[in-house]
Amino acid sequence: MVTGMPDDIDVTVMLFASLKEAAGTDRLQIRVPAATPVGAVWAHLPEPIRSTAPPTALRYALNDRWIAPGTPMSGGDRVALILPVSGG
Amino acid sequence: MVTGMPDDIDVTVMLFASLKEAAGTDRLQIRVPAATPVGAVWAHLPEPIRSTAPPTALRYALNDRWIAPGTPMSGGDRVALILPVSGG
Amino acid sequence: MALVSLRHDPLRVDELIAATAGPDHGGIAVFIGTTRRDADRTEVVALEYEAYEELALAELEAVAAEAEALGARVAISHRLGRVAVGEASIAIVAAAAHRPAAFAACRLAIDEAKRRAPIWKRTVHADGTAVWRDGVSAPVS
Amino acid sequence: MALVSLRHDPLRVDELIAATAGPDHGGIAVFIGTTRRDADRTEVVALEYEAYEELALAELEAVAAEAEALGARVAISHRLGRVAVGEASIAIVAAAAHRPAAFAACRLAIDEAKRRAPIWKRTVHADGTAVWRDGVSAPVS
Repeated sequence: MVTGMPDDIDVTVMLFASLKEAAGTDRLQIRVPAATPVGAVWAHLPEPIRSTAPPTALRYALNDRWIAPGTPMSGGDRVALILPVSGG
Repeated sequence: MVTGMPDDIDVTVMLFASLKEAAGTDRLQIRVPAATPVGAVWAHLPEPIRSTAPPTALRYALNDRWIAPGTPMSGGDRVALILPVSGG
Repeated sequence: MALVSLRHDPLRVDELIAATAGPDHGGIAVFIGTTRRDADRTEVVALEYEAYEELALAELEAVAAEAEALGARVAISHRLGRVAVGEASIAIVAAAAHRPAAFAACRLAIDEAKRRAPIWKRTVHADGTAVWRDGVSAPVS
Repeated sequence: MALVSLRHDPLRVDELIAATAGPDHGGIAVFIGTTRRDADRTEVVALEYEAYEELALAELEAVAAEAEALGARVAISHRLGRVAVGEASIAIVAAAAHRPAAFAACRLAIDEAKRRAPIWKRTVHADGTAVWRDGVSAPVS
């Protein structure tokens, strides 16, 4: 599927910690086919991130809620990539 | 044995909490035969305390250290009667 | 500040924390015991604490040393005299490299301090009555 | 004061205690997490915390609610940005009628907050290097 098709959607990807540092930004706008699952976002990150394997412990949030990677996205969604946490 | 004999000793009894309140004082001077055990102090307390049975959980300190009731006292000793505690 | 103290004025938790602080501590566990309104029959307005001070200090120092053997730096402060509802009667701080040791030391210290230190309280009720908690006037609780 | 907060300035444990206080509480358990000098190779001079703030607040509120189900009133505050050695990055207060519930709620809250809240730190070393603890740059610890 080619970007720019009528059924493509724009979503925001939120990045934190070393992902934010690697991307040089905390937010990316990407265009993906409608209903693309949350778990497919990694392949749309900028190089060199997309060429590395996503961390196995990566989790996702959609519009500020935890979500399973198979959940389809809609236009205007905010997807957050959550690396293993280290707060406290 | 009669008080005032040459082998009598003077000891201080320290009272706390309801014992102090019942005695109306926190310190009593008593004269007892030399080597009287700590555990015998109760019988030398003023009335009406001495007429009641000593609490089964009563413990003793001699000169600011915990001590077994059979320990003999010497002149000038300070004996404390320790009721079940409720600090904290 | 001494790591173990008996005070007749309000406890200062911040001072206890400062006294135990160190760059190799990652976790500080604190316990603060406060006067509870309680009320079996009549409402409690305050607790009044009295100590056999010399032995209480020695016993609290022994308790602190036992708690420190779990790998923490421990401070204990107990208030004496009248402690109104909501105010603190005892504060314990345990600082350690990691939180399991801090929690374990704090818990041991409060449990043993309550069990062993020769300190007594009496409950002062809204109706003016007061009852010693020393096993004679009323059970220890 | 909100019972759950993210702050860019020093944590105020006294405010958290005041926020959870009540006349029916007899025990308050507090945990304070502080930056530890640590040092595998080079000394740590600070930790820098970053959060996914919206979700972190929601997750900390969920953690506080779970801890409160143990019978306590719970407040959680996490600091963001740079936290120097000895300073506090997280403070948790659990107030309850008796100390077992206070300790249990406090321990659950810190364990779950560390495990679940989307917050990350990087260690800033004396030699100027900094390493994210997020499973990518370095293991989470």
